[in-house]
Amino acid sequence: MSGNPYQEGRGNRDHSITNPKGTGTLQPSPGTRHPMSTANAFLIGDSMTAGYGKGPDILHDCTIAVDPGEIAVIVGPNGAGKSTAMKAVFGMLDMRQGSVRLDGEDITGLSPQDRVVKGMGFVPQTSNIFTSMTVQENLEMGAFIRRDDIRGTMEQVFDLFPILRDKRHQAAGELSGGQRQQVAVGRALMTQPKVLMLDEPTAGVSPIVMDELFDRIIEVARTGLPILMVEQNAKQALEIADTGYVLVQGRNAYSGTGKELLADPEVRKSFLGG
Amino acid sequence: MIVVDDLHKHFGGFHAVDGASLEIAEGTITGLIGPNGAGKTTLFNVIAGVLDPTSGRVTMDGEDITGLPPHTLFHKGLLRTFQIAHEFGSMTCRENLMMVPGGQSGETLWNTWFGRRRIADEERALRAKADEVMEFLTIEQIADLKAGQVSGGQKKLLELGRTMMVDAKIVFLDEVGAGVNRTLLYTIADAIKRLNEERGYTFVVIEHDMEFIDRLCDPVICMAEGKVLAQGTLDEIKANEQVIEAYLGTGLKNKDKLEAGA
Amino acid sequence: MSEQMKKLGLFALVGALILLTGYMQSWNSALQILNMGLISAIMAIGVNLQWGFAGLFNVGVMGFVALGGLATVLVSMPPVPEAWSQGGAGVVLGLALGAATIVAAALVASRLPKGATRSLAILGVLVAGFFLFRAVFDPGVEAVEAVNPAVSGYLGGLGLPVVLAWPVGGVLAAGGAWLIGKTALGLRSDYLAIATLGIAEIIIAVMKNEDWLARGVKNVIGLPRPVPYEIDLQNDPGFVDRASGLGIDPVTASTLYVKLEYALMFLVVLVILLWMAQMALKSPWGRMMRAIRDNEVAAEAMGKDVTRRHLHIFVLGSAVCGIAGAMMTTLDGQLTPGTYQPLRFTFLVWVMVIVGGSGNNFGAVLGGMLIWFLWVQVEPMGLALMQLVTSGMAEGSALKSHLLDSAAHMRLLTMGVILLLVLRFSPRGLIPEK
Amino acid sequence: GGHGKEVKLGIIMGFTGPIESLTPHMADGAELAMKEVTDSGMLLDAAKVTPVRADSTCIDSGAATAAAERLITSDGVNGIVGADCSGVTGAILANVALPNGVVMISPSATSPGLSDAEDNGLFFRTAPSDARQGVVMTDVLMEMGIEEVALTYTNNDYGKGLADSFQSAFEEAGGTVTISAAHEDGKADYSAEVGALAAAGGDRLVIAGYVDQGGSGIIRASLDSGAFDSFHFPDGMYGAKLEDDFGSDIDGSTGQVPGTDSPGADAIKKMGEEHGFDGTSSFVGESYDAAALIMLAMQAADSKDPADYKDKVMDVANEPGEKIYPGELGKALQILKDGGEVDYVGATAVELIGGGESAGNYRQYEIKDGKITTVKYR
Amino acid sequence: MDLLNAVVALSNFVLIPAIAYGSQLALGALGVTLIYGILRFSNFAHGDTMAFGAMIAVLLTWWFQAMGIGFGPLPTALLTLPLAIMGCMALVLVTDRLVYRFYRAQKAKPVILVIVSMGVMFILNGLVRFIIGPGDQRFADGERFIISARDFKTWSGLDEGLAIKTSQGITVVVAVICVALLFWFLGKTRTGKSMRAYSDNEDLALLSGINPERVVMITWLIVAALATTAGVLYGLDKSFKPFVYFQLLLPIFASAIVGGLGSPLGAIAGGFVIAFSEVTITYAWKKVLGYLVPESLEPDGLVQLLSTDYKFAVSFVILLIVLLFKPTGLFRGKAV
Ligand SMILES: Nc1ncnc2c1ncn2[C@@H]1O[C@H](COP(=O)(O)OP(=O)(O)OP(=O)(O)O)[C@@H](O)[C@H]1O
Ligand SMILES: Nc1ncnc2c1ncn2[C@@H]1O[C@H](COP(=O)(O)OP(=O)(O)OP(=O)(O)O)[C@@H](O)[C@H]1O
Ligand SMILES: [Mg+2]
Ligand SMILES: [Mg+2]
Repeated sequence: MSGNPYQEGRGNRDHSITNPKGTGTLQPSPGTRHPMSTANAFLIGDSMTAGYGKGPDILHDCTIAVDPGEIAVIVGPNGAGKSTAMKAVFGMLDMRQGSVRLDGEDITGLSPQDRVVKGMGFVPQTSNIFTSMTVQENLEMGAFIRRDDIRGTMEQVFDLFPILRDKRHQAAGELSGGQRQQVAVGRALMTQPKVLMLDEPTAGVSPIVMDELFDRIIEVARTGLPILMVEQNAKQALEIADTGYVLVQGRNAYSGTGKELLADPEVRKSFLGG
Repeated sequence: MIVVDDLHKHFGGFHAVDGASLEIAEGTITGLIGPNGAGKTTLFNVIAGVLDPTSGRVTMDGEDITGLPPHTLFHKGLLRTFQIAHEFGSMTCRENLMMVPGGQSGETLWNTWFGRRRIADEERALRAKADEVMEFLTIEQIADLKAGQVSGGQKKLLELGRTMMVDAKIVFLDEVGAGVNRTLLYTIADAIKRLNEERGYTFVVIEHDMEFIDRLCDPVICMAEGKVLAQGTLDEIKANEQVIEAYLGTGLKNKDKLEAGA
Repeated sequence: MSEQMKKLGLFALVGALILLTGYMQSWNSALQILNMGLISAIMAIGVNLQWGFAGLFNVGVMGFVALGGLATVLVSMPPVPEAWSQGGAGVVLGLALGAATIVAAALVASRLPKGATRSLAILGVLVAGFFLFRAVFDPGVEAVEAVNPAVSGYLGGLGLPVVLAWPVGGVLAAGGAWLIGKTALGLRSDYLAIATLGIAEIIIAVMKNEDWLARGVKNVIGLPRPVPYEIDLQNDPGFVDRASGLGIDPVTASTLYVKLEYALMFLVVLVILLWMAQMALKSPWGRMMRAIRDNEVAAEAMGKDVTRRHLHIFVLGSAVCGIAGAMMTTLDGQLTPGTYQPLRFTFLVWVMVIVGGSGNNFGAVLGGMLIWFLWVQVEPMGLALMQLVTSGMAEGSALKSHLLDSAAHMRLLTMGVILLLVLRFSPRGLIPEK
Repeated sequence: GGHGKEVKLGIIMGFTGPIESLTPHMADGAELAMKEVTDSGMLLDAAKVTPVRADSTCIDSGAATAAAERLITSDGVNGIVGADCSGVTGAILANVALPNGVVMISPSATSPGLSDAEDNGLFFRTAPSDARQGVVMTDVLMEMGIEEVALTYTNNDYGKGLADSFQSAFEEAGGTVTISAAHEDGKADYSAEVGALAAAGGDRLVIAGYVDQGGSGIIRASLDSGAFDSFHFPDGMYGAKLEDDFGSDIDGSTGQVPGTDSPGADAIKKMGEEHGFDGTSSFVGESYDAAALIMLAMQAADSKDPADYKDKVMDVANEPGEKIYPGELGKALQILKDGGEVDYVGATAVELIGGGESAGNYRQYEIKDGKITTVKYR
Repeated sequence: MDLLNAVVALSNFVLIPAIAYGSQLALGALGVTLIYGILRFSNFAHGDTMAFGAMIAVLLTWWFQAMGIGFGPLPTALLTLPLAIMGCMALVLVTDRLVYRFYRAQKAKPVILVIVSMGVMFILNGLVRFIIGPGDQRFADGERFIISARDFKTWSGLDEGLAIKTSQGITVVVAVICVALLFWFLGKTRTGKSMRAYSDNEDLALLSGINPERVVMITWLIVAALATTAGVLYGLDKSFKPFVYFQLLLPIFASAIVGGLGSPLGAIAGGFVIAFSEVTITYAWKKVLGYLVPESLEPDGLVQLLSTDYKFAVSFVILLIVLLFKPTGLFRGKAV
């Protein structure tokens, strides 16, 4: 087992990893069907092989990339390694092979904090808010590395998620599941990142909020901010995606534009619920 | 079978559930939808005995069950899953399932010392049952992993699996779908349907995925701001102006930008 | 397989350490350490039941150990008839009144509807009961305590064989734990910890100040023993013959013999308790307890009555500590309430559990034995270290004498260093839970 | 018989734990006696006396027993000075000293219960019995015309025993004890105790505690709040700290310590100064005396075997014979060697009565101008 | 007049000592609560950290006194406080580097950290005694009283005296300042907020660009400052003795718990609850009543609810009662 003796019961409670055998019955296909150009990718995790601690490899030669102003979406069965890939790109676990490049610069060796400073923003899948702090303080913490006036950005976030304006002085831990998700995305936006990474931002949000979130994501992306996200609401996500990746057992199974993947019958059947 | 009568739950000055009244008929799969923060989970928690209501009454088959603790409700056949998965992290997934059935003779200390044969027999049966459930949910390969170390979606499945270990009467599912792969989710939907038809479970399902609701639920109840906003078949609900405004929305506004960018 | 080897290896190591003590120091010392080590192991099992199995943070171990000790006096000392005739009735009646008051208050609480009236009524019952209790109880106590205060001044015990005190100690501690559990088990983590710590202090305060019960701080010495006295053995020609037959001088033989008998008795108790704990852990009961420890909310939703189960295990674990407490007082041959200090009787036991490996019964036993060994042996180690350090210094230098004078404090220092080293290299304990 | 070149004496005291601030001085006192004897070269065949220290922790019977076990069965000591606190003393006596037949002389265990402990003639105490002191105290106070006192005691067998015996003696003599309140040593704050004592009132506050422990805290808090400004101190409260810390603030306070109008106490004080420890700290004299008694008894029995010398302890401690004070151990050894008799007086006017306890002669003192001044002996 | 006497007697023996003692406990509890709140474990070494800080102050005070440096009517120890704090900071940073950091990196369970802190406690225990010995050390100098009982009597003409010690005055003032500063720091400053964020969710703090090691370091620095201040103030009021500092740990923890772990306001409230319950419940009301009621009704007994033997037990009973009604303390503390 990869069990870290020190780790039980504390820290990031997102243990949503370590399933050596994978979930689905699909066999990973070797490589991608469509040759992809990552030459001008803004952020790229290139042929990553990674795992937790001393445990087995969870990602196998996996590549994900996002171009400037575009939305890239990762889909795949539960336990495929989507969250792991995101964490690997953000430098939160050991990379055994491969590299991460941001805007042409190799950042493989940087710590997560340094990546934040370099302009990367990340919303993890779970425990993604400060539960004991108020909504407003959560947003302020998002802007921790900024030294300039943050009020404008905060107004923008409140405009995007009006409910947060009403609950700005409430402890974030008392919010409902969907409200928390909004706080989490808001927090990441506060950083004014150069690239935004979202791990299942719409899990548990109502359709109207989901639409709004996607709307906003499109808007944000069109301002030039590349967005890399993991989604289980795959149909909607792929609809807005410029690029889509299907991960299976830590490998790139399919990639292509969102439209292409949506049109692919096999992908539809196996991952999008038909 | 479950009747909720003018239920209120206040957190400080905030009215999370504000006079909800609803009825869940035996043998149905009732969908519960509503905007984030509408009070759905809170309502579940009050019915399931996790929270005490500020006022109001809940009855089950005519019996007042208001404020009964969860473990008592479990033995009356009322089960629930959690919106945020509550697995037993240091136990294997199989153990997570095997611990569920109540009244195991091995749960009495005396028997652990002096009734070992009986326990062994029971355990064998439990194990078979657990394996069957895991196979059904296509998670048999994680049987011997610690539940704390499986992926988010797998934890959700495990939650559902637990309700299948006993003969429940009514099961409350709080967003089983969030974070679960869609293909798998629809398999789950089929499972729920089968449990409903073959074993006669009643289900109450909170979910934001309309396709899922569509496959399963009739009737559908929509809550907003702690009250019941509308009730009926999904089509009726979908046509309801208020529901559209508060919950469903009208789709993406930025479609045009999408085209522009591509 | 290798796990098993490691376990065996560690136990062998502790065994070797004790044997080494026998060779290097004396067999008496070795057996003495073994005996207290066995008792410590039992205490550790008790705490492990609560923490390792159920996640209950009980820092009131001291209180239950002390209750066990109290049982030894109450069971084995001869009764003091004069005290009974002077004030026994008053004391008993007073206690009965006190209990009645609490029951009455509880009744009022359950009968009357919530509100100001109820609070007032409860308060009234309690206050009236308190004064009534004091009025009856105090004179009784005074009379009892006046009976030859220098050597008696208490009601005495039942005069039964002292081994009976072990189960009784368990029962007494269990009773205390039940009361405490009923009130305090709703608390979480460190809040429960401090609550239990406080309750333990209260138990000790009562034992120190209620002289009629067990002489308070004046101590009860000369408790009966379950084994023969060394002096008697030394005066027994048969024993002396046998000893000299073995080539051991009678004094050593008698002291070793007595310690061996104790060791045997303790070992039997330990093995029984270990077996019971082990069987429980590996059964559905253990699985249920682990589930409760992992996630109470979910366990509750899965039909497990968490409150009741918590109470059970709290009572059980405390009872085990009580048994160990009674055994220890028996070994000491006296009850000295002043010696019950949290550092020694609570925190040290916790160190044993954590170093041994919480959640694992064998770990607890190993931790108990090992830490006790160190607790005793770091003293000479520290001293030796100091002598080594100062050996190069000029005779009579101020620094040297200061250092030598401080040598005793090397004990805690060494203990601390060892503790940190063990946790550093094996943070889940020496024998971790699987 | 059995003369060796080396005599080993165990010193078992609570070097860690609640009375850790007293024990280093006590041990120094005992070791000083041993050094004196070694230097004199008179004991047995010019034996060297080696002290072996062990930690009784004062509170942990288990650890104390283990330490004593090691002293006797591993280090092979010929006698034990100690232990300090009554609880561990009883445990060591019953579980180690008695079975192994080793003499123990405790400088500070005062519990009356120990008098009746089964000891096979092996256990002695140089600290006086509490019962005796209660009577002496009553006399002192009554003579000054003080008939109403408040009483506080350290909550252990010493404090409680002394308080009990004093209270009964005092009330028998017609006095009133307005309150008898316990205080725990080593606690953070004594305002509650002082508040209660002040409310009860009294002409004087009797503190049956230790000067290095809670006793000082009580004095400090009483003075600060103006609750009491004169006190009466039993033996545990005697020490240079009274002068150093409180000085003339407590002028008019009285007390008694074991002592005769002998130079013993002064002698130990001076010797302490020379050797870098506080000879007036609690139980230092008693410790010196305990060690001295063991060695003198050995000399008298001409053996270091406890079985031989245990019967001689009473002889050397009591009349008849030449009086011996601290610093005169060499002389005493010589007398004994020559077949003479000694009456060891030592630092604390040792007089052992039945059961091997100190009989207790007392020196009554008063604080005048911040100095401890002797009033008389009784 | 009698009423005044009663009030003065009550103030002198109950209010003033309890307020001073309460402030001392509160300062100690603040340190404990901060570590619990941010580093998430109960630090058993806190009492000994206090002892260590105070020890440096004692040594420095002696040195200053020997050099003839004084602080007017105020105790010299106050002058040495900044230096002592720095010494103590060095100590805790070294401990953190050598001991705690490893476990933090491994994300160890809180209970392991608790036991580790016990190891540190043992070591500090030995270290302090090694350096300064186990004995009682007095280092208070300067003016002892703001007003002494005797002066008060002559000034007011009352039968009862009222004494306020300099150390008591300083303690209360310093406690108020410390709490105010801490509040402002945690609630308003960027660093303070980042500390709260870290305590809430370490990994997310990391994602926000907060440097965890910096947060930990600042926490330790504040704790060292609080511990030293508390230790010195306590020592000035009573006296310095290592064992007593260890014993102080229990009431300090009780205070932090009553108030709610992790809540600075709670630590203050808890300190006072514990101090007042210790002093009032065992107070003998005889004297006060003697002034208040007519002579004929004057009580014979002490009018004491419980004897002082039980004062410690009483404060724990209060603690239990508080916890039964508010399971996470008065100010809704955290629970790991
Ligand atoms: N902290 C951890 N330690 C060890 N293994 C882990 C850890 N977290 C996750 N894993 C393993 O990594 C594998 C991939 O998990 P990951 O969370 O990346 O899946 P996912 O694709 O995000 O799934 P989901 O859609 O369910 O969130 C899982 O099989 C899981 O068992
Ligand atoms: N413990 C609490 N204290 C204060 N407010 C709370 C608490 N729990 C929930 N609330 C509030 O009650 C409201 C209803 O929450 P609930 O979790 O029931 O929503 P929901 O309908 O389940 O939403 P979602 O679909 O997002 O899960 C929310 O606005 C939330 O802020
Ligand atoms: Mg994931
Ligand atoms: Mg919800």
